[in-house]
Amino acid sequence: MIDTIKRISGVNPRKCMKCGKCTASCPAFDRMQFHPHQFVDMVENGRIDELMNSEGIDFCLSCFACVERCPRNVEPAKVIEAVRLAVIRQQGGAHLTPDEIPALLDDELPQQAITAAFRKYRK
Amino acid sequence: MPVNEEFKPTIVAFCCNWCSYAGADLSGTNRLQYPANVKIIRIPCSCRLNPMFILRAFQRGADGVILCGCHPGDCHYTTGNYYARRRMTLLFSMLDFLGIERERTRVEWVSAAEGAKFAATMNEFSATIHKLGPNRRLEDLRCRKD
Amino acid sequence: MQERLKQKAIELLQNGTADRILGWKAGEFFYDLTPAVFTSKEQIEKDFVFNVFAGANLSKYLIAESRKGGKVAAFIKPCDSYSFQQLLKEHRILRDNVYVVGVQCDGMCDVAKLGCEGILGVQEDGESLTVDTLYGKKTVKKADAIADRCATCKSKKIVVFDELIGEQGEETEADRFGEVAKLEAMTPEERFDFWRGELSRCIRCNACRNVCPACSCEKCVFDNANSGVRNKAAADSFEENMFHIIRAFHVTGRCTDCGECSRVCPQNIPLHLLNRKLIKDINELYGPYQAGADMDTKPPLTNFTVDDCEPSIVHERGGQ
Amino acid sequence: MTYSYFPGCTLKTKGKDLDIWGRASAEALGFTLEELPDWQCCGAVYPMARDEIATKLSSVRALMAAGEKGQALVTLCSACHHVIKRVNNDLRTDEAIRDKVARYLKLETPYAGETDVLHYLEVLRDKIGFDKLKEKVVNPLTGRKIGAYYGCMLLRPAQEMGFDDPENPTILEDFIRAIGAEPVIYARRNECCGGYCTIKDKGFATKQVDAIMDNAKACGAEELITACPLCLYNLKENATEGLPVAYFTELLAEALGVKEAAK
Amino acid sequence: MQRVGVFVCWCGSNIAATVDVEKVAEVLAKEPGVVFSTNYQYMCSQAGQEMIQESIRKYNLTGVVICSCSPRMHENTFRKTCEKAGLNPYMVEIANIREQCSWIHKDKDTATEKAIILGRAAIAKVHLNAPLTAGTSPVKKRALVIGGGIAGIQTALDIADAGFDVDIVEKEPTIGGKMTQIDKTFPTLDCAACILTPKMVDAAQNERIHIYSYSEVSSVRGFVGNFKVTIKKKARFVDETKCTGCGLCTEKCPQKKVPNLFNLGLDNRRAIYIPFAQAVPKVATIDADYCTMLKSGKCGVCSKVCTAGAIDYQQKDAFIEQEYGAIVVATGFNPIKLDKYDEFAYSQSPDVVTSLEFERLMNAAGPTGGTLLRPSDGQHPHTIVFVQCVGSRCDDSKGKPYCSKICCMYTAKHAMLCREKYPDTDVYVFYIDVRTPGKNFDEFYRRAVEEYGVHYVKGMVGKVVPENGKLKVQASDLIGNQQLHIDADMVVLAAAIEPDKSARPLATMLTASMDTNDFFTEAHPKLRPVESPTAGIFLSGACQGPKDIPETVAQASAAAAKVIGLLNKDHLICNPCTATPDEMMCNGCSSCEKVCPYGAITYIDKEFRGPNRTTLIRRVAQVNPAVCQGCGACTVACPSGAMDLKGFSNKQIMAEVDAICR
Repeated sequence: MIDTIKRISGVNPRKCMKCGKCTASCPAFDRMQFHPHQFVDMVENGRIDELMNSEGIDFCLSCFACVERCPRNVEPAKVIEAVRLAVIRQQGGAHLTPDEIPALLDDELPQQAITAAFRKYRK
Repeated sequence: MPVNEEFKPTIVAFCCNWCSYAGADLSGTNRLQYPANVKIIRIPCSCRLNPMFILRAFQRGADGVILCGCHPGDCHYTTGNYYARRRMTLLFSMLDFLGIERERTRVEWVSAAEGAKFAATMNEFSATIHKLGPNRRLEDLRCRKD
Repeated sequence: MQERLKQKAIELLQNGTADRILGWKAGEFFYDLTPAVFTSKEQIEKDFVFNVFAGANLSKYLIAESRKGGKVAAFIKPCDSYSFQQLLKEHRILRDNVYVVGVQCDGMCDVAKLGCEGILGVQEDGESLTVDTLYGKKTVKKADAIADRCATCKSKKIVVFDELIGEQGEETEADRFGEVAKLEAMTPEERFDFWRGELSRCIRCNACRNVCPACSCEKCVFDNANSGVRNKAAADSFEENMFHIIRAFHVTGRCTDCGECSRVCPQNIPLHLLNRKLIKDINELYGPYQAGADMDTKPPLTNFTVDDCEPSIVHERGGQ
Repeated sequence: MTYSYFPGCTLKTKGKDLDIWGRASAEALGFTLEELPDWQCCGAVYPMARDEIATKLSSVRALMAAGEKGQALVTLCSACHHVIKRVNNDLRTDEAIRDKVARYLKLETPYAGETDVLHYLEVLRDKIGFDKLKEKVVNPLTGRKIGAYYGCMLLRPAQEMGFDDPENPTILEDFIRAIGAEPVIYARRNECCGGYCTIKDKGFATKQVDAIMDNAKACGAEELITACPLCLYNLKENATEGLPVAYFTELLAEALGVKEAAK
Repeated sequence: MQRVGVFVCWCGSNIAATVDVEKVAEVLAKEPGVVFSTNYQYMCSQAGQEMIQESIRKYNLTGVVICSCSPRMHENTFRKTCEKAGLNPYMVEIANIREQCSWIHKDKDTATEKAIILGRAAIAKVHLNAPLTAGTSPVKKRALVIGGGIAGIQTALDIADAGFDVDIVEKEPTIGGKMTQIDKTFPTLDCAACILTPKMVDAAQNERIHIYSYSEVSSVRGFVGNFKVTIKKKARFVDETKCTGCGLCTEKCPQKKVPNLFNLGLDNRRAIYIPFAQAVPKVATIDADYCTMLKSGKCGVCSKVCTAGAIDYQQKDAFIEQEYGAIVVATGFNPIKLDKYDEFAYSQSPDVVTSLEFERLMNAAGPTGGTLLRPSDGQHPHTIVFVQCVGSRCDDSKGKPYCSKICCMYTAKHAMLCREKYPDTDVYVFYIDVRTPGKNFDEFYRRAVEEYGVHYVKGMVGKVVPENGKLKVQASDLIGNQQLHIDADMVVLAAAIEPDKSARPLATMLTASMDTNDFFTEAHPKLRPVESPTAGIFLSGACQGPKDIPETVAQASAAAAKVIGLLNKDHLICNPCTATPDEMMCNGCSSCEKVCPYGAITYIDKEFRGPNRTTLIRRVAQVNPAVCQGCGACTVACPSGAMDLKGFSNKQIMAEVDAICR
């Protein structure tokens, strides 16, 4: 599983020097059980299951602040995405079903948001 | 050369003493691998490389010859590599003109700090020569074998 | 023309300007003019020849002649003058001991191009040549018989002289590199086949080396036990290539493109193409350079600029 | 100059103002946006996983379509730009992805990212020039204090997007200056607005938007502009007490006099 | 035929693990001329060397081949070994079977086969070796120090102390360097100026030291013992010999809006200026970029007020030629530019400063007179956030890959000073690691935490938002597993340091090598840390790598010691591997002369015997072996092959080629 995550993310977690700048930059910090630097560390140390079962992995906003600011070019967002995909692929665990959508919509909501939501929360 | 026998090219690398030979040492110190068929000859400066040495190497069976020297501007003797650069350009061009595969000869600037570049260059060059196969043309140039 | 030269030669001997004259005399055949040194009026009157076959470049002989003591006068055609000046630049000829008579040249002829057999003699007659053969007379246009190297003559200018016979000329616009470009456009395989065809004929007679004004080393590397490439006759095919490659490279930046190498080759190998290729490269990569054109410009191989192209340009510039 | 144009799903529906005024202004500025026929949605989210190929294909089709016409591909929506630019980059640099895509699309010669992807703003900056733009302005927006909101998609990751300095961008500020208004620089202009969470967690989006708005207000901004429909929606809908927000193309059209003419 | 001995070294397991050393010795024993061949664990050990010496005597060896580590490591060792046994040291050849064989290959057969070939090449070469005797060249007993910071000053003082003349070339109007801008020094907290300025004065007053301030090196020729250097004295438009340093002009100059670079642009100075009160030399300089007189020809106030008549608007750059035996590089460092890291809002708020700017803000001679005030509004800051590793320890694409080394300690110092002077301030330090190796360093850092109550937070700042006069700092606290949001008044960035920009062109002039970060490389990272691989060039201070003051001073003195050792010699042993022409073959064509970078080649007309008792005068090349450095450019330029290089002759190299391609 570690290798799968490394492969699909293309991230080498060993490049991380544990400075925590990713976590310092993360806007979704409060909503996540584990934070970007922990993702990287946990992949390196094989704590994948814990990650997959954790709260808020779907909350990453893909804002790439962690990617941009990482001094070591580790790209934590890619790790998070890979873990999220692993959850979806393994468990079919979609976070969103089409039924839920209409309730969430308002008139002005752009299509982009819905497309993005589907992309991000289900397969 | 029988087709089934694995082709092991002979590659001669002329390295200037100050930058590239040290770069080669550094790739050793860092345990960076490159093929064993690359053999290094130490010369004081890239400008010491007489074109005759390259031809001699081909004559004696080399399949590829590469010259490594200090980066232009960084020559230990100030200007040696600039002369080498012109000389090698013209020599390579002439060999190309004679129809010799131009990939058999190469110049690469490798500093004493570029151990990784040295190894990468040798791997790449060796792969190129491997693809080209044994050097025949220089020998065949005169005798029609067909 | 021959008479004017003869007269001048005699005059120079008589007025003490020179005590030897370097000119031409007939060789085995009348169209096979060879360089000769004359010391008396009688010799000159008897043997001195100058005609459309006086292609031989006399400048190389002046290396030795200028060091023999006394003064030598030499007849120098435009292309010879480049070689002469190149040798001056290399400190090979002692200029003070040479009196240079520049000779206007409108191109020399190639006997093979006359298209006649059993040739007994040729008369120059303005724009045409009258060929006297075993089978009668024949008139040939001079332009048709002109030697290849003269057809693409780089310059009619005599770059160094003490006096002139005939008119001073100019550098020409002739395209010397057409043949080289044609080869460049071929695939490497085609080029290889071309050169294999040409060089396989070499018999290692050394004529090219011996005639070449740039090949004037005190001791040639091929005769030098310490050079590592000594060989009298080629021991294997490879050495044959080496000979021409090394020779071409040795004269790089020094070859004036006089074309003597190809003229004397008994096997008609177009050796000058190797030199021209290098001249073309130098012009294109490092800016125009003509060996022997002046005394000051630094030769390309003992010169550089910090932003010269990298050798990889040979791979990158494309073409075949 | 004619460019291939990829509008994207939102610009045809909820984000029409971004599209309409962008095109109209283009005509006024002397370049043409030629909409790609049969374009498909870019997917709105760049598929980061290296083994996600299918989700990249619609971008590749758009890129190839533009490439066939020998045109650069221009986008207006930040998300589309982000997705298409990065997919293009993948095909340019990642041989494995290139080969897989070629197999999926049954291409004889693999597409290797030859098409240039330009954002509309890049066209203004690099092709038209803000100086030229300034000359064409007929209604300079003098005296208006405008904060640029960049969001995430245009800027990051800078190594791939190559759009502007990711931490201190200037392209929108230069744009604001060109149309005669005064740019207001505030640090949160490149912080995430939380738009992707607007469906899931409105409270979170509001927190993000308020921080941005507060920062912009504190620095003196009286209105904001953006290039992203989702950001615009989010900034408008989820702010507790927000500033007016518009697409940059709307202001561009206003300054060029295009908007007036349309009325 | 030489009688060759072959010695194959195991280098413990470094070689023996991948190369079958016994087999190598065995196979090489069969090579022509080899009369003895053996292997041993450590050839460079005392026992190994004795074995070589014994074998030379016992087998009457005339040539020695050692298959071992790189010749760059031990060629000299083995040459000396053999010399002691009566063999000419240049009859030794090294086959590099460690760095270029055992260390790069894994397969034992392959490596063994390669080692044998490398051995063969060395044997082939040694057969053609000739005993060489080194000549000598005189040493110019004067040293040049490039850079007048604390490193350059210390080196110069030490060299002068030993009785040699030294010149310091400093590009700024005053010597002193970065240390002049520093307020206090760690870990003692003594005032930097108090320990530096006496040294500056010492240097100025030392009659063996000459200071070229506001000057640059413009060209370097020559070689160890005999460098010829051109120094450019930039026009400062003030006659140094006349200026008394009264400073009147710097007060009267009407051009007041010139950023004061000494205070890093935090305040302004005039167009004519003396950088600071203790400047050495204390001479005014006109900033040509701002002086109205120089720009438009109108003004001339400074000239009018100068009673010494020192102002000279016509002054031009002057060039001075000087000869030196040794050159010391002490070009120092600079903090990097921070525009790539604007998440910290450095370009957006004046209250975000670099550590060096913070030094000026703390300094009594700084823009605030030593009271810590915010640059934006002159208010006293209550919350200060320090950010470590800004631009250091980065991936190559994001910044400098190295640790800048000094930041942890100076930040501890800053934090401590803040808390001491202003106990009402809250001080946060965000760190990745706190690196404090050094005498009393960690104790110092602990005091900052324990006694002064500085908040050290393991984590990094992600974003700084200037808003309503505050700096909103968003950061991570990795130990507390929380994201911190701090409203700070000032943010201080520990910017990475990099070599001064003047170092790169200087390295080219000196042909001294640099690493990929533009730090000068040392001849050996452990054993020769203050010498450049280029003979006669020495390294002092941060030009070689990040260093703090004590380390810089230590290295500066070490470099001085090396220079003194060199200048103490009357003659240097030359490299005997010089070019040598065969006069019989020389054409006298001047090709070799044109490519010689050292001017070592001249021509003479020489009389030769010709056939039949004739004589012939020919122009032939002569090489001055004391000047020739042995690059070999001439050997290839020579059309006739008359020029050859001792130790790397055509035949030797071709023999190696043959052995390899066999």
